[in-house]
Amino acid sequence: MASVSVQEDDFDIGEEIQKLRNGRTDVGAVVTFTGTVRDVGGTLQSMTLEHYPGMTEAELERISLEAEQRWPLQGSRVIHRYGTLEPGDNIVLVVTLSKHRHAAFDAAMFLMDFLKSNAPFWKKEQTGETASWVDARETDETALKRWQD
Amino acid sequence: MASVSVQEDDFDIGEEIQKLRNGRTDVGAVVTFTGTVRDVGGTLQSMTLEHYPGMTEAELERISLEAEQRWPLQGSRVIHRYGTLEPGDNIVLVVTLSKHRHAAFDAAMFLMDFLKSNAPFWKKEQTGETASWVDARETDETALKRWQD
Amino acid sequence: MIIKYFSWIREGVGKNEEDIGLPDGVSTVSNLLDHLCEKSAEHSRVLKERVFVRVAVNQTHVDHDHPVTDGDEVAIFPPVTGG
Amino acid sequence: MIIKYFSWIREGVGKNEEDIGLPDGVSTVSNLLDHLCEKSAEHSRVLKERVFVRVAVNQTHVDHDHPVTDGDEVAIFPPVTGG
Repeated sequence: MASVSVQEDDFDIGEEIQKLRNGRTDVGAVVTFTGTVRDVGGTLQSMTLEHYPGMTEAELERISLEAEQRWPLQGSRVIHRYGTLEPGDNIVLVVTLSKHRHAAFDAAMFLMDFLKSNAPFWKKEQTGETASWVDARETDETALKRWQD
Repeated sequence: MASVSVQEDDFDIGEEIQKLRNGRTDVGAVVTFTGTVRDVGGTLQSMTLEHYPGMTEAELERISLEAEQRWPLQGSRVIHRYGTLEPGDNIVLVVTLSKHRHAAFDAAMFLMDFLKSNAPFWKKEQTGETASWVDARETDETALKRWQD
Repeated sequence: MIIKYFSWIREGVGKNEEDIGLPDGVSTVSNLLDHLCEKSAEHSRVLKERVFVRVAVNQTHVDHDHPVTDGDEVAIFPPVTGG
Repeated sequence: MIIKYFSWIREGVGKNEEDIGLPDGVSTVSNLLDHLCEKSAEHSRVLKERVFVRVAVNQTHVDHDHPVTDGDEVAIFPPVTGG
């Protein structure tokens, strides 16, 4: 049921939900998370995502299977883009299906927390003449800890 | 920024996200929750949602404003349908926008927990010859308690 | 005051709403529910188990000790099940 | 063994990957990082602060005390920042 893609192309959220549901009528809750390129200061030109082909897919699959073992999901989907993106562009999509909303929400948060700390992606921001690698956030490591009980 | 609708018509998730974002490039996280008519036993023919016109909109607005006071949201949208729906049909949509994923997730969960216990909707299920009102779930009351600290 | 009924309480009472004057001695939701239970067997059947009865006064959820006054819109319904 | 570099570690080392034989005395990730630091000033500059150095062996995240053997695919990179 877990399905992951690492791709340069954009995705369509409605289409991804529809493919994942696939006409099923026993689903009660659909949660999506979309991460987008955020330009806080109004100076970001582009963001380039580098990744580790092979390991990226393996990590996303491992995390998805872990989520499906922890929660009664009826399906999950993870799409992560790489390459050069512009402010407002989609970066990542997580979709979870479950009978109940709490399982769908928790699994989507878990997927994002693990993806943020374990999926081998690195962001480089281009601002004016300057290109700089984005620093890892300690809060992402903290976010992981709540799943370790 | 809070926007609520109570309507018979279906909604399009992608379109609602796009309208809410409205071309902004400072959004980092988009969370959606969609609740759908669930036919667990394969016997449900339809579900009819009754509501309290006037109070429904007022409650959804009150809950949305409360969410926007609690979390740094860049927008929120709640759509709840009424009338007769079939298995697999959309019932409710919640969309939250924020710079950070935890705010977007928490606000969407809060909106759903409060909506489930406070928005004046009642579901009646039609199964074969029998129509019966859905019982309130105690877990929904429990879910509310975690926001009271 | 306008009394509105919803869901199986509406079906049990057999009407969507009724317009009544504020009865003597009624100053709270609880008093009002007692009064309504005396109106008919249908009212009594769906309103006597107070644990299943939720009330909104002027479109705001209230407890059963909330005051009611003439001119209020009082809605009576079972626990909500939307979402 | 194949060593792959990513992000600013890749830029600092100046290459995407290099193929080296398992050096004498190297049996753990930590040994390997020590060895690489001796290869060039470029390697040393980006690898010496171990707190910023993450490693995967055969595409799995590992600690610095994890064993390495010839034939392993070892990837060296800073903390990840996807999502």
